[in-house]
Amino acid sequence: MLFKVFAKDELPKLFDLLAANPVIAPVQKGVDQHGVPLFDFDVVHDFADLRLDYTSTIHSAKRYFLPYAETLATFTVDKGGWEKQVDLNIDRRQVLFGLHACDINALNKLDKVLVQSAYPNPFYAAKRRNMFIIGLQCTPRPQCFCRSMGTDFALHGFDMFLTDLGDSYFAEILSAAAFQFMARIVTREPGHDDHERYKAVVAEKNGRFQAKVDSSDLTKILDMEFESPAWKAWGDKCLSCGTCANVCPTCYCYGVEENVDLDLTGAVKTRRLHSCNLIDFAVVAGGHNFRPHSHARLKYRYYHKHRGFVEAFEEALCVGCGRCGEACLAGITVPAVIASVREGG
Amino acid sequence: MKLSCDIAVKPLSRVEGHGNIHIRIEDGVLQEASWEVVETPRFFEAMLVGKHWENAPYICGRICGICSIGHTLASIRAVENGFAIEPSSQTAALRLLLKHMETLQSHVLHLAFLVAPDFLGTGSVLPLTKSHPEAVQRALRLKLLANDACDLIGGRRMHPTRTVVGGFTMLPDKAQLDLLLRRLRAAAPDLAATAELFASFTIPDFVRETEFVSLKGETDYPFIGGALMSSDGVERPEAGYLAMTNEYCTPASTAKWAKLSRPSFAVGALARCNNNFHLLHPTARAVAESFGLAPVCHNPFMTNIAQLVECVHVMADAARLIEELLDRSFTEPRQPVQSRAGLGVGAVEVPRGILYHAYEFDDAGRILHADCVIPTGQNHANILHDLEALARSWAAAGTPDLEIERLACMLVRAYDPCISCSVH
Amino acid sequence: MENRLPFIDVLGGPGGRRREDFTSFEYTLPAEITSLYALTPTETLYQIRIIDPTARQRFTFQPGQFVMLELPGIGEAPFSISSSPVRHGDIELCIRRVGNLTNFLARLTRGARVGLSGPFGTHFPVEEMVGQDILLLAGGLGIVPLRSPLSAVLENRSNYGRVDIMYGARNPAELLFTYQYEEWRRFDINLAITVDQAGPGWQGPVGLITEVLKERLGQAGSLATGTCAIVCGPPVMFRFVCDLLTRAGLPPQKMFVSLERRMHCGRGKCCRCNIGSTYTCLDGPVFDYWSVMNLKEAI
Amino acid sequence: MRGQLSYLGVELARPRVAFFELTSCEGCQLQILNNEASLLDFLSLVEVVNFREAMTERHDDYDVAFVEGSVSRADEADRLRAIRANAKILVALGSCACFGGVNQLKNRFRDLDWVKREVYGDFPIITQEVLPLSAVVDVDLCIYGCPIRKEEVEKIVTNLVLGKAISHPRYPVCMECQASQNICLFDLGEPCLGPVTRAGCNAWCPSNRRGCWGCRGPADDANLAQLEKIMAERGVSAEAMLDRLECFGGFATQADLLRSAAADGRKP
Ligand SMILES: Cc1cc2nc3c(=O)[nH]c(=O)nc-3n(C[C@H](O)[C@H](O)[C@H](O)COP(=O)(O)OP(=O)(O)OC[C@H]3O[C@@H](n4cnc5c(N)ncnc54)[C@H](O)[C@@H]3O)c2cc1C
Ligand code: SF4
Ligand code: SF4
Ligand code: SF4
Repeated sequence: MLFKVFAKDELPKLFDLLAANPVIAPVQKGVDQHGVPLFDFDVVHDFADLRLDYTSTIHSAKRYFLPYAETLATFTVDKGGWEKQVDLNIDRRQVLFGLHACDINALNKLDKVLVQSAYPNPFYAAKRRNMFIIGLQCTPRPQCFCRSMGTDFALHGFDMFLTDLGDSYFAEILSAAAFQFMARIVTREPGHDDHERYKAVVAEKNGRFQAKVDSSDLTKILDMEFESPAWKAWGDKCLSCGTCANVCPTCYCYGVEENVDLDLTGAVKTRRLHSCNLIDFAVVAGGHNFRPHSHARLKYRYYHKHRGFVEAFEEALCVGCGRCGEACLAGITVPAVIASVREGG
Repeated sequence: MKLSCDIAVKPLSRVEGHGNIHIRIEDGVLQEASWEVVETPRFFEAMLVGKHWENAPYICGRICGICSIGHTLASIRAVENGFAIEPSSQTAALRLLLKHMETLQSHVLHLAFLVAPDFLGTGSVLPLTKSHPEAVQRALRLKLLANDACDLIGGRRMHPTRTVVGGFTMLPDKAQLDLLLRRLRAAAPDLAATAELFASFTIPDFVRETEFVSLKGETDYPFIGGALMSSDGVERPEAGYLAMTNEYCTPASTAKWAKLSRPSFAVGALARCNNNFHLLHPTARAVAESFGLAPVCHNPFMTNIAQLVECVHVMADAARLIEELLDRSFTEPRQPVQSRAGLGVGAVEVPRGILYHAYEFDDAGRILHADCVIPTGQNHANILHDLEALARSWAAAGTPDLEIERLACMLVRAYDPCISCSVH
Repeated sequence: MENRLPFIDVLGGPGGRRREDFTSFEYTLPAEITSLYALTPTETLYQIRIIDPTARQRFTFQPGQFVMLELPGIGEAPFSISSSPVRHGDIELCIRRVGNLTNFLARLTRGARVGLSGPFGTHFPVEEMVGQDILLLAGGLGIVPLRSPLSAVLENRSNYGRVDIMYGARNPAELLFTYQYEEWRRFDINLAITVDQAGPGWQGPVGLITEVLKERLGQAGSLATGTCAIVCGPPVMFRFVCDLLTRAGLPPQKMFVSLERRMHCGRGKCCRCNIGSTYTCLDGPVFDYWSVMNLKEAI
Repeated sequence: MRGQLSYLGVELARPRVAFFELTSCEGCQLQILNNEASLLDFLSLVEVVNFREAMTERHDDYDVAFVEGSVSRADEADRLRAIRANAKILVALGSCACFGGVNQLKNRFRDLDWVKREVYGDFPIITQEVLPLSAVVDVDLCIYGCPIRKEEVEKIVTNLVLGKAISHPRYPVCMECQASQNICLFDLGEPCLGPVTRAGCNAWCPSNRRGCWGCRGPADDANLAQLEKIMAERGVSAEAMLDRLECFGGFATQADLLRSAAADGRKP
């Protein structure tokens, strides 16, 4: 890790240098009915469209790594037989400009299951490796609980990370590529003052967290409270709509769909993000459904994220970004669910 | 010479909805010529009673799958007129563009898929995919262009999703509009070639004087709103539509019929051309003239040519509209709606003629009474009278059965009737 | 142009990654159906051979493992290998027609091309069962995955003690591999078959497989130490059979079950087969009963 | 000209298909003609033997009958029964056929005489309560939507030819809406039936910033009670919720419940 400081007006220059590659960044998508701006990631061409002051985005940046729907293979079929073609659907490096720590940590978690385990997923890996990531220090919202999940700081998984010091940016440089870009703008070595300011910014950030999740002994508690009435209560509210999985930066479960072309000379195999809250998630041959009730499915989402994943990778599959709770029309939030299960209903 | 025949077409194909033709000639004397509309009524006007105004365009668009955009726009206009809402110029331009694209897609569908088989002696477009592949491909391209444009502006080619009272829920992307403009320009040769194909057809020669009713254009060839006029000299304001339509029930039909100065009148592309010929785009006028179409033309078979002329017009005018839209910066797509008690009428020229929606609202903006007058409903009586006149001449000439059947079907088809829509 | 970041090709370009790592996904071996044999109106036995001889030879598996079988545009699904591990990439699958892929497969003819990947999953530890008695308990289609460990046992019959097969089907017409029963018996296998409903000509017992098992237990009071059980069948069967065996003194780590879940990848990525922390495809499909007992929702 | 169809060496029969319409706007049939880019491929996959909206020839020996529209007169019920007798597979095409569609909105008045008088005065006209096809005959397959989506029809027909099972998404529209990156309409203050409506339309309406009106009917296990609470919390009137629920007939049962609960005198 290398630290640099640069004046704010150098940032557009950095952007322009990077803009030789497709750049994805937070932009404003509209305002809600109360006039609050709504942000999301999108491809940007102009630095002026960037909203680096964004709070959180509606959807995570996950789709640039794991598209909601992705072609896994195409087939050409003729009388003689068939051939399979596989394309990883990425042919160039891209830049993700302004990712908060929680979302970087989300990618690090996905790496564990999708890259660093048996049978790595090349579709994900190719996009992940080809994403140049500039992290950005955030200002926590009331619903953020990343601090409880230990994901409020990113230690790796990015190329550089910026913290706004007021008139300048404090940059942590992690990759050689990032170092080379930094050499093209005017930077300086951070001095004592910069370090002090950096620490002050971080302290200020830490003071803002409101939401909390108590994850101590959670794997055991989840097991003990398997029959807790809390699940039923939350399940009654759940719409089984899958919105939580769609907005979540760490949900990756999917389904595969195969379709033959209309002219019968080819076929397509598509991966589609699924959600464990959807009714057919666990249906098997003969129509048996292992989780026919919404409470069983909802419980399963927590089991996977806060128990199963912890057992496998020693960390939860949740970064505390709060997106699912905010997107859920029924108002089901992670802190509330976990607190009620802890209390045993 | 053949003196008797009994022809029943039940139901007529390649039209929207169910209608039956019956012609009986005995010993050279016409005994019966009937145009029967057997479609089942859906009672849209009753469905709306008690409904909040927001429902009207959404439900009423479903009166017709082919001109759902026209119905939606007429319904929106009726609500907006009822609440004294003036659409912004941006909304007006987008609505007209959307309307043009529906006109294009509907006319092309009618001409290439429903009418051309008659002139080329086939029962459907299917054999033409082999015998006239380029003509079919051309038509498909034009239709695709028009449909894509409707998707872009209205959100969906059928039963549009973006069109609402007060404007639009969402605006088209300018880059997409620009692409549309380029596609429109590139499509001109396809339309020209389609016109050439029609130039090779012999349009049946038949003339029966009638009255033509349409919107009256002031400065532009009219499509959305404005005064009403007839070729017999009647003029009425939009809200006075009842005096133009004079609907009545008849046992031969589940649709209501209409009359004005004479026992019947005609609406549609020919009526519009006849009444507003001078407002057509010059290129469209030139095409009209090349087909010998000039006001007032009383040959109903020329409706097909009038549709072709309108295709040329709407393509040219759409290009103009897009250029204008690209030049301006977009504002808020939707203006606020404040309901009030009263009556609202919306008249819109849809592909088959003038369409009226009229609603009476209570204080809360709920519909107390609704009325929709459909172009094909206004044409039914005229279709019948044309059939009678033609049949009489066939009786006199001893025309063979098959020829009578063919021409009778072609005549009705020329009106491009939207039968289920006329019953609604 | 220097601002353009270089593209990283994970499949082989710079970065020095092992190529096999990333191609295991969506990488199917071209294979061909060398024979189809209808066992019942709904089950067909397929012989499937990997076309490339080297790949065929390299394809080794353990009894209990499964493959993913693919037909373009029709589907891809997991199937247990039902043949002897000695035969490498020339395998037998016994497939029940239940849906898109399985129905279309049944319409194919000899020589048809399919895509094969795998083998995946855990297996029945037959090597560790040497010198012991083995109980093979199967319900319905559960006999299919058991046929592979059974073949392995038959290859070295003298290495094992008493071997019992207890197999239940709904009715006699649904019994699979009937043509092999005599052969099994010749190898000194105690074969007990039961059906839920007798059909014409059925002489054997009628009733649940647990009854047959009780009978077997009844003879000896309990099970001899050094007995292993392999259980495969519908979820309800597991519970009853495993309960009985537990009461008969069989330790849970000596009972092996094969679970079925929905799978879309077979590689621990789609999560559809996930039971809590456990992936049926990676940690299963073969589990010892101890692991399953401790899994919520497993059976 | 059109050879035998086959796929992976399996010979496939080209189904003879027919299109019929009962009480409807004929839009769903038109959607099939609206398949410009793939219409010709579609036509070579099947043999169209009856399609009054597009062709004059007709035959009565068909395998698959696509029936659009709902039943609103005795003669339609008879026609439908005759079609059923001929067809191996009867497909309900569009929401009118599946649920009654907008046509069934008139059922809410119960008093059919009033309905007739409102539109036709004293002129005699025949009509009856609007029914979905399934109330009259057995329906093998439903294609939901008002209008139907051409991509879905193409997929279904391809699957029919291949002998693949036709399955609809069992989850609600939100799933597709979120995957389309939309801003949830509830955030914009608009009501939406997406959380309870069967997906498959690719969130056609919400993607155009128009709330879902439930044209595809309820998703499996739709949680309507919760949606009612959500709407109420967000200040959406019960009337607006009812308007959407009763529009296409898919939620007729729930709409009836809501209506009798409200009994707000909207009936004339
Ligand atoms: C480890 C394992 C081993 C298996 N071994 C065999 C075997 O040896 N022989 C055999 O006949 N079957 C076996 N199965 C079941 C087999 O995978 C399913 O029958 C098959 O997926 C059905 O595919 P389909 O395309 O024909 O059905 P589909 O059209 O996909 O679906 C038909 C029905 O099956 C359900 N289903 C879909 N996918 C699966 C799935 N992966 N697992 C279970 N149900 C599913 C659907 O929900 C539906 O109810 C095994 C399953 C697993 C997990
Ligand atoms: S808070 Fe919700 S959306 Fe965010 S990572 Fe956790 S589970 Fe996913
Ligand atoms: S807009 Fe409608 S469909 Fe989309 S997420 Fe919101 S509620 Fe669901
Ligand atoms: S969003 Fe709703 S109303 Fe719109 S097409 Fe889909 S199901 Fe129908």
